Amino acid sequence: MILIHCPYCDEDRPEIEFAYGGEAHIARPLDPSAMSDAEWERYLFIRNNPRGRHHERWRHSHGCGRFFNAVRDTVTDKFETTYKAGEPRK
Amino acid sequence: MSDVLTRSEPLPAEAFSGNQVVIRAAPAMARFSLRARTAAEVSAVLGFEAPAKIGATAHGVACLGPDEWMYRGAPDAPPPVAAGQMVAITEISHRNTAIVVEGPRGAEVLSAGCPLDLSKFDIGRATRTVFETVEIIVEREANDRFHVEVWRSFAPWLWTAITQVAAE
Amino acid sequence: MTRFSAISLIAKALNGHKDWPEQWPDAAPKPAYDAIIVGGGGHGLGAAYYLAKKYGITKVAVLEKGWIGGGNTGRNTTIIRSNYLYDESAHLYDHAVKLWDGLSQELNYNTMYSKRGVMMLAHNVHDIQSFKRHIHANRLNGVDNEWLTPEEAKAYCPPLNISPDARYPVLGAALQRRGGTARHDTVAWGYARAAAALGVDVIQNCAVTGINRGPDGAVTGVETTRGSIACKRIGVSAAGNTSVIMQMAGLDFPLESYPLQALVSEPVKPIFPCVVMSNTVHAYMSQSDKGELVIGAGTDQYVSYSQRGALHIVEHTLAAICEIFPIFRRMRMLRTWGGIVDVTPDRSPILGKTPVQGLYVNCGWGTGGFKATPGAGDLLAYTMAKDEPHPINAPFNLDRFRNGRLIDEAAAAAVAH
Amino acid sequence: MTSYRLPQGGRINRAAPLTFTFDGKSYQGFEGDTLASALLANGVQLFGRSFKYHRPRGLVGAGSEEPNALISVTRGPGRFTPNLRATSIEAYHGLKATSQNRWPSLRFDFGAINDRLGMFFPAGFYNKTFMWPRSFWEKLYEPAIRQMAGLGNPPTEDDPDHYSATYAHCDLLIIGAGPAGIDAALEAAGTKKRVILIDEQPEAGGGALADPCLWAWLERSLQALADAPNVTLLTRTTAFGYFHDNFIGAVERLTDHQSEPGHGPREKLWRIRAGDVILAQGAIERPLVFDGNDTPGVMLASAAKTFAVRYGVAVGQSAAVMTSHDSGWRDAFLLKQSGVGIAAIIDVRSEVARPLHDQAAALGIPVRLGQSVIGVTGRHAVQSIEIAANDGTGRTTLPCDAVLMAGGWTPTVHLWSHSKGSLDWREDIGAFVPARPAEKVRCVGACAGNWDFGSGLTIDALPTPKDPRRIKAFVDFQNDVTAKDIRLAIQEGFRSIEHIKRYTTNGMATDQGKTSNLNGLQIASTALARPVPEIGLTTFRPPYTPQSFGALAGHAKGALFQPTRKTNIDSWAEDNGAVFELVAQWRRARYFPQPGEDMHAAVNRECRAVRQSVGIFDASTLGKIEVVGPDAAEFINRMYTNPWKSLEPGRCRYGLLLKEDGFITDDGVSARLAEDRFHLTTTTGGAARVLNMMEDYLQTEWPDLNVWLTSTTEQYAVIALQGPMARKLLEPLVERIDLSPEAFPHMAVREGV
Repeated sequence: MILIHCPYCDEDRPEIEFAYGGEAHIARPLDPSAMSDAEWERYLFIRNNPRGRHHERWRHSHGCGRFFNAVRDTVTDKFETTYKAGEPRK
Repeated sequence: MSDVLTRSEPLPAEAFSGNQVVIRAAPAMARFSLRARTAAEVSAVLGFEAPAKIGATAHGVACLGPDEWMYRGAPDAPPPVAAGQMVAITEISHRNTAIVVEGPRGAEVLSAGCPLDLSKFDIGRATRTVFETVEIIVEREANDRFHVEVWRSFAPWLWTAITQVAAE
Repeated sequence: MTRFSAISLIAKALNGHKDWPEQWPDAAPKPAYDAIIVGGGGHGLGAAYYLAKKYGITKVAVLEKGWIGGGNTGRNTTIIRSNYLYDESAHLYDHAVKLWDGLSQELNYNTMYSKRGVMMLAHNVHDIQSFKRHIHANRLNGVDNEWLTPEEAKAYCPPLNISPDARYPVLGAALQRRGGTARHDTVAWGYARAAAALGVDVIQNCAVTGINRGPDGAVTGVETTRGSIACKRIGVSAAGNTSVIMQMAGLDFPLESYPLQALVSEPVKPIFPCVVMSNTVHAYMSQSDKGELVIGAGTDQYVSYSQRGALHIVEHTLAAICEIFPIFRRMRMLRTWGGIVDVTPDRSPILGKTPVQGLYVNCGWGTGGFKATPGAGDLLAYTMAKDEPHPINAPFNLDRFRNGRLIDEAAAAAVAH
Repeated sequence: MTSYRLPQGGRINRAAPLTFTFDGKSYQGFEGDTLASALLANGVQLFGRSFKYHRPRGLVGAGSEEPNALISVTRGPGRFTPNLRATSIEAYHGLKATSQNRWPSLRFDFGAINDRLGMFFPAGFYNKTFMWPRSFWEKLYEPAIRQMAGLGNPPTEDDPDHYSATYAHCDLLIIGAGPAGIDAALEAAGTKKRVILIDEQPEAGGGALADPCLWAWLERSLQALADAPNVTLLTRTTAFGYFHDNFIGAVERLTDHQSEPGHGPREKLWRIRAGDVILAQGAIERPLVFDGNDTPGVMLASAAKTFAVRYGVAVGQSAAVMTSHDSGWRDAFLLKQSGVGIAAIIDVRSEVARPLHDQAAALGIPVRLGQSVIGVTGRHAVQSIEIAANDGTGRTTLPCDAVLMAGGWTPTVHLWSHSKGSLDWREDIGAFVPARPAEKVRCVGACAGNWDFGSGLTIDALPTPKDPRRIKAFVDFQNDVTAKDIRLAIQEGFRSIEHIKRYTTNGMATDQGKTSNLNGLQIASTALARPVPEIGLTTFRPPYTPQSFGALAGHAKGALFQPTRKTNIDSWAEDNGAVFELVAQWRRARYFPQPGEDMHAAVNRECRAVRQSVGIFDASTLGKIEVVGPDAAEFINRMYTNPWKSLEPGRCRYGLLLKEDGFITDDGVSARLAEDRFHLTTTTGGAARVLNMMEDYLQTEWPDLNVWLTSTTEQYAVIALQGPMARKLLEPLVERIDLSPEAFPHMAVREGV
């Protein structure tokens, strides 16, 4: 059970309080109907899935309830940092 | 009509007592969820200083998240009125019920299913967390007294779990 | 290739087992091949075998970064079944089940495919309705599947707790009798040996580090930790590492890799005759020939390549197993391990061509790739040989995420109102 | 039967005798004995049968590394446990133990035919056979293999015991309470650190328990730790797995050592989050590989020492010590001083340090250097051994009734490996030792490769003049893997250590290779003529020793397995004969059959009632979300497929919720209670999912919207009242609501009491 630093609570909290939210910084298109099928596919389905540094979303669902972003190494599962939603990509 | 109805309670009226711990249902109370962008707006609604730090409590109000406060009052307490403030007020008096765990083994009993380090959980702190798979809000009211809020349909399970641990 | 049989075993035994040859040569990379398979799991080795056997392409290399069968092939719970809801899925998985039958004889390697029956438990009204729908759909596709009452389910699997007072009572079960298990390692080794006998090079400890492409964009070969290799056809069958390989060709893929845990108990004498799955409770189990209870646990929630899972996943899995089979509470967990499963948005595999000429892919099998091993190998080989998909795998193309023709087996099992 | 109990010594309580049975026969032991030590004291050497060849087997070790002596324990209905190690079963009065994997009896086992035919069952034989005729696999071969395989019998009854679990937190977790672990704990005693020290044995002390010179120190140290309020000592507790971020799983055994199981939990799962971890798990002695090394009576020298010193039991009257390491000599000396006869010390090395010679001479122990055991006579017990010089000359026979192996030491790095720490090969000790940590952890003492056992030679197999293809020199005792199996695997092209492991099953038994991995690796290294580090090490997986499903499930049994959510109306429904259905975690009244009615009859009657008059439905399980704020309408308008902004307060609308890929994810009727307040409903199973999805959009896509979401699913009980008589039924029950169709039209909402 990994420990996750919630940037809102400013505490390390156990994984079972959190819900994983998939890859981070995928900008939602402002006008989906104007997009090509390829662009829409990329938005909906294409994921980075790297071996190594991964930007991802978490929600402290059984805590403060907030979504936030994290950088984690997918080979070691170690977090590099976590930061609040809306902050620029780290 | 309503005066002939009785409310069914999910928790037993009788306390569990033994092994240096007493577990009982908290008395009925009014509960409101207050949501706002700042503690100042919540304070303006309540008429007293609402805690601004997540996890802090004051005057029956707990700050559970950056935009979330839970206010608990007497059973007949009227709902707070937004009065022009940008505060969303929702009554949750009956969504939650609560179990009070008290005694020298209180922290140990809760630690059976709660993954937080309760020895570092100061008096007056409150937070949402879990007991095994069930969401709870735990508040340390005194060194050996914890107030545990839980949604009512999970309350019987939580009661059974906590009392079983206490009996061990 | 020395033919394996009781007779050859006895003959070799009397000679002190002195002259058993290598089951497959430990090949070194040659400068060029007609086709390269990236990934030496059962799927990749199977593809190489069928390329050589059925489609006449024998200048084939299988490149494995570690040791063959060391990925999900050697880390799964070996369940074989084809009782999927949608026509496309039923055709795909049943193609594999048909190939499983007789595979030991074809490869001359005992893969221990055992049609012990796969029973899926229904715990609520929604499960009953859903499973009956599956059964009817399966029968229309010629896939065997039948409904069992709780009593019939218990007769088929005596350790089952069918008490109506259980937290998740057993209200019935769907049974596919042709479903069962096989021995995972032997599938990889059997394909490797049979493929090598047909001229395929099985190259271990050879990681692909780049995919080379010509001016027209078509593939021209691969870069590896053991040098460059030229070829015009590359089939990628790298499970959880597919995203990483595809990035080398500049392709972003609709895949995410999650940790999946499994565990076995200490071995005991036969007690558990079939495979039982409970999607509602998240537990599935069988007993291996060795006597171990083989149990599939859940995936962890985050993407990871660590092959390491969390304790609470195992706790929940074993709690569920003990509720359905209370006699096993005193059994002991011997070993847990983790795999990396590559999951697509619609939970169905991707098997076909890619936008890069000469680059083919077989991935996205999620938690259920083992059962498809011979079928996936055969269809990848077909697609590579003909440069077009077989009708069975045509629906499982990459384009479906663009044109919306998803095959959503996850949605097929959705929760009721 | 001769008693092998030494007249004095040991940590057993000779004032507390106890009686137990093994295979139905009654024996005496003492409090403090294990089943193994008590049986040994009674002259029992045959403990079990091996997995594949059903060879008779005795003890190899004295602790949890034991590969052979697997035992079933029965203690009343539902309390049957197979595959326990005799060396880890604490003896208690009334213990009922039975041997396994034999029929009809331990001494006479039909399965032993496999051993006679063993030449036809080399590694991987089942890959090559049983394919013809095809139909025989499922009908004949596989059932026969299954019947022969397996170890103990499975439990067949529900387990009456319950299990406990807890989280725990500490600043320092020390795993292993041997001298190194105790020293580490003493160092932290009296500091502000919260320290947990855990050990798998019933008594803390580890290796010190088998060294009388350390007993005074041990007593003092344990007293100091008991006096230190910041230190918690957990014995009978096995740390079985090392998970992310210093999260360690351990199981404490609470009742299995008691005569009566009592009413408390049988075992307790400890989920420990530690600031720092110190691993002090010690090292396990390595067996030597030679023909007949699995004969009952051939065991580790350290185990024989433990039996003598800790339990006061002689493993034989005349034991031969076969060693490649100084520690074998030291153990021989201690055994001799404890009253165990030593027939000879045989060392494969040609030279050893002078003081060893001197002490052997002083104790009158014959010494043979540069020689090895090349064979063992005796099937159920050692009768004699054959010895030869390393060049094969000078074959002689030596009568003895035990052979003690001292093949060097293997640091116990299992948990270190779970934590993903790297390992370095140390040629001088022939073992992998911890190198770079991946967590906040360090190893101390023997598990770090630091010990004062002296030096030695690690050797893949003892030299023998016999044909190595014709002898049975075991590497993995439990799985019956021999040196020639490993060589055959390599001959057949299995070169990676993982392939060798899987092809031969070396290290895959219930001891997870604690005594076999390194010997297997050395043999592979020699056969491949490549250094060990190039061949690699198989990965250790949790658990360190097998742990019960029950303990891992913890409290989650019966009523505590998973919550059953009930509505406020549930008890009324139950009183009125409802048949319930499970939806998500809820149970919900499905229909109310009257006597003699089946489901269809009841449902038809209920439908008719709704069509013709009125019916009620408990809809409390439907999810409810209160959406509050000036932008509430804007938010809902963006979430659902249909327009919401124009909905007037007091009116309802049906909403359809799609995922971004266009698939329907949920639906429900929602009401606008006020300009800035909506009451949404969701499906029962979708409640949490929908709230999460809405929070996601609100927090991450539209943080500018002034609106907040609160689950009110459980704030309200809900009765759906349906049918032409609905208004009439409701009318006398409510106040402050005008129920007339004009005042309360279709899709309207009104509040009252």
